[in-house]
Amino acid sequence: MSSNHYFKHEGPWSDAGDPLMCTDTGDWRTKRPVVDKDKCIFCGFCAIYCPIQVMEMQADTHFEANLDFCKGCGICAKECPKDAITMISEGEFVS
Amino acid sequence: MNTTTAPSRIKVITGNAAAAIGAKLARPDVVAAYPITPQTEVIEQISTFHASGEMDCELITVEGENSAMNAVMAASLAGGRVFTASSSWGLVFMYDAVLAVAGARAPVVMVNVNRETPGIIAVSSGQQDMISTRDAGWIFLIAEDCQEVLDLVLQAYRLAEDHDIQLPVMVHYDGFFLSYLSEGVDIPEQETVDRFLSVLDDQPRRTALTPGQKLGVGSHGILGGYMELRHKHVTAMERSKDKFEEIDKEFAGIFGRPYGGQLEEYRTDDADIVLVGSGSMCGTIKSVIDDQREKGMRIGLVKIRMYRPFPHQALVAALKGKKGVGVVDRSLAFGFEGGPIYTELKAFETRLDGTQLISFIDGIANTDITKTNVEKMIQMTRDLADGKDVPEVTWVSYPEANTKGEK
Amino acid sequence: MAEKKQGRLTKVLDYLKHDDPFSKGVAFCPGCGLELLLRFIPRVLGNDIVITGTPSCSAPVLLGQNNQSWHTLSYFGTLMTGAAANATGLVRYYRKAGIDNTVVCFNGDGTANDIGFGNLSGAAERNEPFIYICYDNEGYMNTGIQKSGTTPFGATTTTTPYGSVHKGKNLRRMNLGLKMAMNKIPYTATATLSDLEDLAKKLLKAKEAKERGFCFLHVFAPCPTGWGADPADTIEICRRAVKTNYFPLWEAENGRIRMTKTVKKPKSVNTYTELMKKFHHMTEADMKVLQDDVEYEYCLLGGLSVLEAECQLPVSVKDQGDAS
Amino acid sequence: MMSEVRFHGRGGQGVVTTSKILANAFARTGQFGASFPMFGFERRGAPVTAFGRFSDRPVREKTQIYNPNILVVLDPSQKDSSTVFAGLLPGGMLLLNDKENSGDIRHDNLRKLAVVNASGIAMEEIGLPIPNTVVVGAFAKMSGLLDINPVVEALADYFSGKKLAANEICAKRGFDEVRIVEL
Repeated sequence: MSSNHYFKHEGPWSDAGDPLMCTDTGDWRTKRPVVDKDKCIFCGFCAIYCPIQVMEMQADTHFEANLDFCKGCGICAKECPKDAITMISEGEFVS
Repeated sequence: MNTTTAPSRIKVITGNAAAAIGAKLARPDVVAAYPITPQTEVIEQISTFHASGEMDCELITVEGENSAMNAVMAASLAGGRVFTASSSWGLVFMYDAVLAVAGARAPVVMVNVNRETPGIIAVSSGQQDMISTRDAGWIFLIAEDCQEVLDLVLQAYRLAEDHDIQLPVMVHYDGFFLSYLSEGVDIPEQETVDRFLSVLDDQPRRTALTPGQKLGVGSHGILGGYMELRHKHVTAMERSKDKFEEIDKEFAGIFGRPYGGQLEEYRTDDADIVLVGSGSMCGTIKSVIDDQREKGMRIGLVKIRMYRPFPHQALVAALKGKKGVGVVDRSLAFGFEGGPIYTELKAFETRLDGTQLISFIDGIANTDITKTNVEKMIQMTRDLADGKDVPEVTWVSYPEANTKGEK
Repeated sequence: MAEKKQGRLTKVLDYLKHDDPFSKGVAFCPGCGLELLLRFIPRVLGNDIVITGTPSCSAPVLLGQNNQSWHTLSYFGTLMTGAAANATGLVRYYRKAGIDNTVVCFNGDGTANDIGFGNLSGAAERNEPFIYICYDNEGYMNTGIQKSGTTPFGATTTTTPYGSVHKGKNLRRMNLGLKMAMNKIPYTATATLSDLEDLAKKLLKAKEAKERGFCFLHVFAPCPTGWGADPADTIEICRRAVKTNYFPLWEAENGRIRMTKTVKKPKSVNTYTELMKKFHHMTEADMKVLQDDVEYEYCLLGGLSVLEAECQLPVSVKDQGDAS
Repeated sequence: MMSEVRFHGRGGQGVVTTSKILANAFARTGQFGASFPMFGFERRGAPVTAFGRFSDRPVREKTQIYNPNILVVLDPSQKDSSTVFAGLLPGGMLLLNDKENSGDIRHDNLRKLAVVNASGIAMEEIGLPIPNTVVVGAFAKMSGLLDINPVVEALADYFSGKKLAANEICAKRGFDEVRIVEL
């Protein structure tokens, strides 16, 4: 008898009942965005243009990248109208 | 001459019309229609029913067969009952979707009007299109006459949508010889068909793609997941053999027409030689058998009604102990000398206790399988059984092929 | 410490009413235009949309793997050859069964303009009630950057490489958006990722218009990996595409074209091409051909948007009434 | 003797080409090589695995490599990951592309460790942090299976003109500058 180990249905159905799959994309980047809170005018451009939508609001003062998933593309830094975000090489952060 | 059934139910119609009426009676939600000779009348009739309101379905006049199959696949996976029809080049043009339907276990019902394919342009009858797609993972049924076309369409829905099966079903019948042949057909009452199909409503509902239900279909099968799905598919195909027998008995009880399930055995009980055939040729074979029987020839016919899954258990049971068997193929198996069904049956030869098999190729490209052709096949099968030297493969209507052969 | 100027939050965030249904860790390259678009759509249209996708860059994210999924949307994994026909099957059944739905047929330019154009054209001709969104990254990127029908003149790909004899694609691109607008379908529009408010409005207009039939969105979505661009430039590339009229922003309701962004002083196309290596081998003469193409398509668009008002062709005066 | 080599890196680092160049080099010496990538989609930045079988006899196996005797890690961030060392045979070797020559990697089955600043050398010679042509030079030295000449000659099948010249220097520098630590 065939099992239901991999699929719970007769056909190739996937249901999102189980927790979603998630890749450790944070491990892909070679540089990360660092936000200068003083320069940030809280306009949210970085948040809307982030392809992964992981520039997260911090209270309502500024935004910060969720480093678990940020791939270090640099769009936020490029789009920030106040140059409040700079991309720093991951090498600087190696403990 | 008194009439046996209520006169209003018998109508003289073509095979194509019978397919369209069968589809109408099954009340599909979505029908995809694209024309191709010799299938065109099927979708013309459905379009007429739709225009007159006789058929309350979504009719999609698609731009090509590939889209026909893709449209009904999606509608089926969304939970709907669907129908489409095609033939030869159209069937192979939609082949990627045909495979996807089987992989997704979408219970699509389709009619394929057999026509020569592939490779040489031929607008003529032959089962090569069926052979070219026989391993798609669909259930294949084959009709002999216009009545059986209609009946098989109805049986196809009970088989396809059965909760234990959930597999697409293709009903094949010979283009030209059947699609254009008109004969009396008993058109069942809608209520009777509804009753026959209502059994499905009492079964659990199949998984369906529904907005907002956090459920998706068409996923990647990865390693064990892929193998699991394929194993479920293979076992469902095997289950469909017995299921088809049950449906045939139930159908006979309701509509009064028993067909015999996977096979129809015609006068085989006391026969020591048998022809194996499928489709419209079987009508001619049966009439020649009756003639030969009067001359003392103990000859019978095994008619294949379910071609996929291959009914080998039933074939072995029917042919065991016969001295000689002639398999009539209306198609070719490239890479083998003999015909496709002959070659597949050969795989079970050792289970037949010494029965000898020979292959006849006839009826391709609209060639007529005449009574004399059938008589010749019977005589050669007789000679085979009597130990005479008979070629393994004979192209009955193309003597040039039988270089070693006589005449 | 200087008083921080409290900037106003961008209006775009007001359109993002719904959660992002996608897992945050998914397989798109850094700076991928498609990733932003794919997350943006359900955040604007809601998580009850049914989305279909083909084997493509979006497949490893849109389609599940065994029973597991990367997102919570109802989806249908289709073949490239059948995308719009599958979507047709869905909406036709939902209509028959009275199930309220928004079906988004989400495909790349290869499916939309090449292998799947047949069923796209059929769905438009039959006015099927769903939204077809083409993310145009101008090539077959998942298979490793091959040329497609929308790859622009001159661009290098792995099937139009730079060689001593042949140098990049020597054919014009197809203008997919214009082709679809010609059918007087309820709604057609172009959009891109630099103008997210415009994109959001057009998504909502499409959702409303789909009740009346077929809607087509042609969205310009750069692929940094495939175009030889810096991932950080993805949005700037979109901005310059609009500013050079390489990818003008317009919409068409029932075939009537209206510019949604008029560029007063369009820049020459090389301010766009300079951001991408795929153009860098192009000679003066090549760039002239590309510039002519851009201007030809833009003038065509301009003409179409005023056609009826200033039509010089003789029209039968008797039935001058509204043609639609 | 057959070497089964597993290469670990990231999309955009030329991991698969590394294995291809080595197979090419072995073929030039009358030996045999087969190289192939782990199948799946590639994304720039995402981990990539490739395989190579190099031998003095024809290579006929067509499976992936589960018990490598040589590991080549082009992406330093993966140097401590368990998946990299999975199935490493006793007496195994590891070639690591890393900036500082830390050489502090230990594994029960690891007998020989080689470190080379391939990305750094590549930046200097070809202006891109693509380490693969430096790595193939270093591999020849560390493994002792190849002289540098067939490796340099193999590059002509993949590069031409100025690029070829620059990559040839990369291979030679890899060969010369790799630091080998017997453990």
